[in-house]
Amino acid sequence: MELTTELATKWFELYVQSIQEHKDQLNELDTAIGDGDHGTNMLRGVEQVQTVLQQQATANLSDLLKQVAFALISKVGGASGPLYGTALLDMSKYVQEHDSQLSNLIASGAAGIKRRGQSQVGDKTMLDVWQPVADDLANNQFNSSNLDQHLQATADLEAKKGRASYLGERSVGHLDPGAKSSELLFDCLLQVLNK
Amino acid sequence: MELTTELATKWFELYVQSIQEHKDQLNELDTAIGDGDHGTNMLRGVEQVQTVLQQQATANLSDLLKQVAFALISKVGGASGPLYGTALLDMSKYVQEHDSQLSNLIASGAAGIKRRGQSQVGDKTMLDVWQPVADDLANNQFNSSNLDQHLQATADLEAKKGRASYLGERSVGHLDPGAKSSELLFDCLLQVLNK
Amino acid sequence: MKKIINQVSEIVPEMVQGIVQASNGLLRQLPDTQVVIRNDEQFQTKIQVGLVSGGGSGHEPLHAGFVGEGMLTAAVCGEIFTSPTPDQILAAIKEADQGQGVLLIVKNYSGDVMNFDMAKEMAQADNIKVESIIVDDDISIPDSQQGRRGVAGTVLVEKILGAAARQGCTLEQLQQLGQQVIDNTKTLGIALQAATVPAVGHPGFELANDEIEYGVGIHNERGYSTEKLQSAQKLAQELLTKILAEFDANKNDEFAVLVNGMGATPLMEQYIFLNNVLEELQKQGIKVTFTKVGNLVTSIDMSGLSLTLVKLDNGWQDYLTQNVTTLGW
Amino acid sequence: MKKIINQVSEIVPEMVQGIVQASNGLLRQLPDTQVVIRNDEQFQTKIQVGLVSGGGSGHEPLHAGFVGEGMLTAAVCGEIFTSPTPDQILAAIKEADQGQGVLLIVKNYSGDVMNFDMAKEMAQADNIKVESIIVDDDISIPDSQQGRRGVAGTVLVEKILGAAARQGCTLEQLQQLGQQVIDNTKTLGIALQAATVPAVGHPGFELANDEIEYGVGIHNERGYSTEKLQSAQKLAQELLTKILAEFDANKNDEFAVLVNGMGATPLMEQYIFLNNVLEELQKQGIKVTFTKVGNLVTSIDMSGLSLTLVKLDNGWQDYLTQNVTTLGW
Ligand SMILES: Nc1ncnc2c1ncn2[C@@H]1O[C@H](COP(=O)(O)OP(=O)(O)O)[C@@H](O)[C@H]1O
Ligand SMILES: Nc1ncnc2c1ncn2[C@@H]1O[C@H](COP(=O)(O)OP(=O)(O)O)[C@@H](O)[C@H]1O
Ligand SMILES: [Mg+2]
Ligand SMILES: [Mg+2]
Ligand SMILES: [Mg+2]
Ligand SMILES: [Mg+2]
Repeated sequence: MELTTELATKWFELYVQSIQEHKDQLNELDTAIGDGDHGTNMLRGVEQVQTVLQQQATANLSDLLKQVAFALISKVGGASGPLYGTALLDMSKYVQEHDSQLSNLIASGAAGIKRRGQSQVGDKTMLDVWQPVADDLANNQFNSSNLDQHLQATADLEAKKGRASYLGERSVGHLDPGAKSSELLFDCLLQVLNK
Repeated sequence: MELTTELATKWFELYVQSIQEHKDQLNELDTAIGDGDHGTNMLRGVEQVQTVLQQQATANLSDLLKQVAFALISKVGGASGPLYGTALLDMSKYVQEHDSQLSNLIASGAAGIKRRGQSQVGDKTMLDVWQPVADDLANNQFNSSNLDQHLQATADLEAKKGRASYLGERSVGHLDPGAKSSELLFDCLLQVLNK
Repeated sequence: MKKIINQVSEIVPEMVQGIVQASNGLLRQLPDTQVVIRNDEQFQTKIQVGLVSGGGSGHEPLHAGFVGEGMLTAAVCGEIFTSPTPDQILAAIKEADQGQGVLLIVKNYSGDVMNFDMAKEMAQADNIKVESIIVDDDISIPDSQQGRRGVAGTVLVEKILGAAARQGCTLEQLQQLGQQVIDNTKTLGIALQAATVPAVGHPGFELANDEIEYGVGIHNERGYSTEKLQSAQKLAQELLTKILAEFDANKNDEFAVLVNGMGATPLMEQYIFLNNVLEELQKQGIKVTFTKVGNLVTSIDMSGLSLTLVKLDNGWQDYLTQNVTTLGW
Repeated sequence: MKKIINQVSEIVPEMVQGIVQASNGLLRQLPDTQVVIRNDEQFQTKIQVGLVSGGGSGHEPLHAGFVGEGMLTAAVCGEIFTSPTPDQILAAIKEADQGQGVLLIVKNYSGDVMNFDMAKEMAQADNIKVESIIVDDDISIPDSQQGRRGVAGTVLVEKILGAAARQGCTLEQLQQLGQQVIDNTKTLGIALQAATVPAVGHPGFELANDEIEYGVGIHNERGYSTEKLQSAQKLAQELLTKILAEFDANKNDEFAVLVNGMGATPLMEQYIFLNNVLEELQKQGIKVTFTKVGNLVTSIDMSGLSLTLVKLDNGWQDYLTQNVTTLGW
């Protein structure tokens, strides 16, 4: 499946709304095992994404991804800003250098998170949604129920990266906030693809 | 009436005891309209006076008064240290230059307080005990009941000097702590004279 | 009471030892006293008028933190909130005197004034030239017989005189300059929470969670009114109005501004407050040529701050700006 | 929550404006950023490697208060307890670069590390020579994948590197020196009361009136245990034992000691604590050649302090002692 500029624009428009709606939930998840600001951080970012989307009507896919990446990088701060930003920046580069196959794109995004965060699958981070989604896409198993399962699976993990890792075992039993905001992202993608 | 070295020694010995016994009461009076340390300050002083008395057995009256003055000056601090110290220092000088008449001595002490504290009778300070006692001595009216009256009279005054003066009218209704410690001093003198 | 201390009675001597050791050899303590004095090389080699200050402890870094090249020669540390005794002050004077005389910088409290006066008389009897000035910058109480209190402005007096003394001013010049600075220095403070004096064990007075106290002193004295907490901007306007009313300033005057933290208020709030103060002064067309922010004259662990304005005369801004080597400036 | 502020969302920009204005022209703010950079004459005339640090706000005077001649070139101020973004860091790097390259001093938190890393990559893409070092001096958590946190020791790293950069060291030399200093810097902190993050409005965790928390971070992270409050002497022994165990020191080693206040703890307590620390070190025959005390790396209005030891190498003591012109050192 190919990602087009049009699809991507709709995808990010939906995501802006979704973060606005879920800001408090993300803050709450982050209060339990972090510092309580993940929703606030992401909201600062998507507000800037909205501005970019309004100005970027004619951009090609690689440029669009880059602009969204820059918006997130320059407004989110904290840990999630550079992670989402790197993921989208790497996707933008991938489009420019290779193709716009969705499964390849998300895989390159996941690789970006891994590289930037020095993290691995199982560390209880957003990567624990990105990587399985990339795999699902490659195997034609990208659907709502699988997506939800990936998110829920983060509850059982002990955090090895990010602020939650200071809690050690006490991080078990909670969803990872970055995994939740990633689940929201891919839920928006599903909605766009299914239209 | 003449003050002798022997009388003075007994007088100050009694005063050391009296301050030890009344320390808490003096602190309480100072808590109401000051900073709550007048008993603690005076105790630091009389402990040093005790040391001086033990070492000064053979001194003449002027020297004895000077040593007691130095003990108070170097240990009390705050406002009361220099005031008691100056009173006794001026008494020591008076003995050296004039005579050892008790009424003259206390009058010179009161004058010293006035000068050091830039205070006047009626300012609600220790001077409101020292000055009337000097007058009583001159008029042969130095007795327990008059002494107590001078102390009690400080309750009605509004403080014009010292920390209590920051309270303005709210200082009325309380005894002045320095007046109380002065009343204790002259009460000891009465005991010594009446033996 | 939650404090990192040992015995209450040992607070001042242990603290003074800490101060001296924190100075990496720039300060030393006079034996058997709580006097802290310069120990830097220049002090041995360059002769000037000595500057001695002191008072009750609990206002750190004042005064010991301002001893050093370009500021004070020595500081006398009394018990907490209690004036030091004349013998200690005299010891400081004697060591500070390099033959050019010594100026005493005294905050206006009866205990301080009297103990420093006695020490001055004792030193004069020893043929040392000693003069004193009395700092009374706090405008929160009406000018009475007792006079106004000496508070945060003291540090600016010490800074200006320190630079002037280093530059070679005589004792008489310094006394005169000091009095001029004092006459042009006005301070007003607020508290969000009272200090806990160690010997007492609880805050000196209680304020509700939304209340502040206007016009506090630096010894837990309550101020002139208790009000609801306002924004930094409103607070700045309120304090400025009261302080500016004390000056008869004209358009060409230049001012120094000091925002002083009381001990437990973070720099974050002090900088925000400064920003509002300068905004307001600019609005009113009042020129500021020197600013300073920090915990300089504290009241143990009081929450709050004070604002000081100095109407500057010729050269004072330069004196304020010059580098010094102290723990606290 | 009782704070002297205006809108919570405006705290950082208003504070940064305050900091710049408090500097009397020694600092300036890069337009449209929360970057504070040197503005003194020497910066224009004397070329050296740039030193850039930054991180979440709430640790004042760190980092902006350490920008100036002899210390940092620029500081990037993030939201409270939130890493700044790469574009702001990049702006700082560009202005700090004088053609000799720029060293980034980063505290070890994933947000800080990643944002500074991205800025580094962006700058390198612009052909600016940039390297970075990660400070991880906090020994309260066992060394994990995530690594240890960067806390108060950061200021000593900045001081040593600042002096070395001024002296003309190259980027590579500074990076190497920085890593050596970090490897020899160990910190442990305690809290008597947690900080109140303005956006949260109440203390981050609760401690009873006789409890302290051992091993806290500088972002209200709880530590490894909650204990009864002890005397300053016992506290000093406890922290020293844990810190000294991290060094394999021998009798000839020399140490620097930093007692750092967390924001609401008065200097009085910090000096008493230093006195106990030095007493204990002397008992153990451990040589101290540099000491520093003060609120340097704070956690908003937390009560508490941290103790840092640096095992000194050749010349470091000199770097620590040299004068600088900053708001906060
Ligand atoms: N090293 C890392 N690798 C991958 N993801 C990480 C890493 N560190 C943190 N995260 C993600 O970032 C999320 C937290 O983001 P956020 O709260 O915005 O930043 P901060 O932790 O700086 O407050 C975590 O829930 C986790 O998913
Ligand atoms: N200017 C003054 N003249 C005369 N007596 C004074 C003056 N100032 C203070 N006092 C006396 O000193 C007493 C307070 O002494 P003390 O509590 O030991 O000192 P401080 O006020 O410094 O704490 C007052 O009760 C008053 O009698
Ligand atoms: Mg977070
Ligand atoms: Mg008193
Ligand atoms: Mg007192
Ligand atoms: Mg955060």
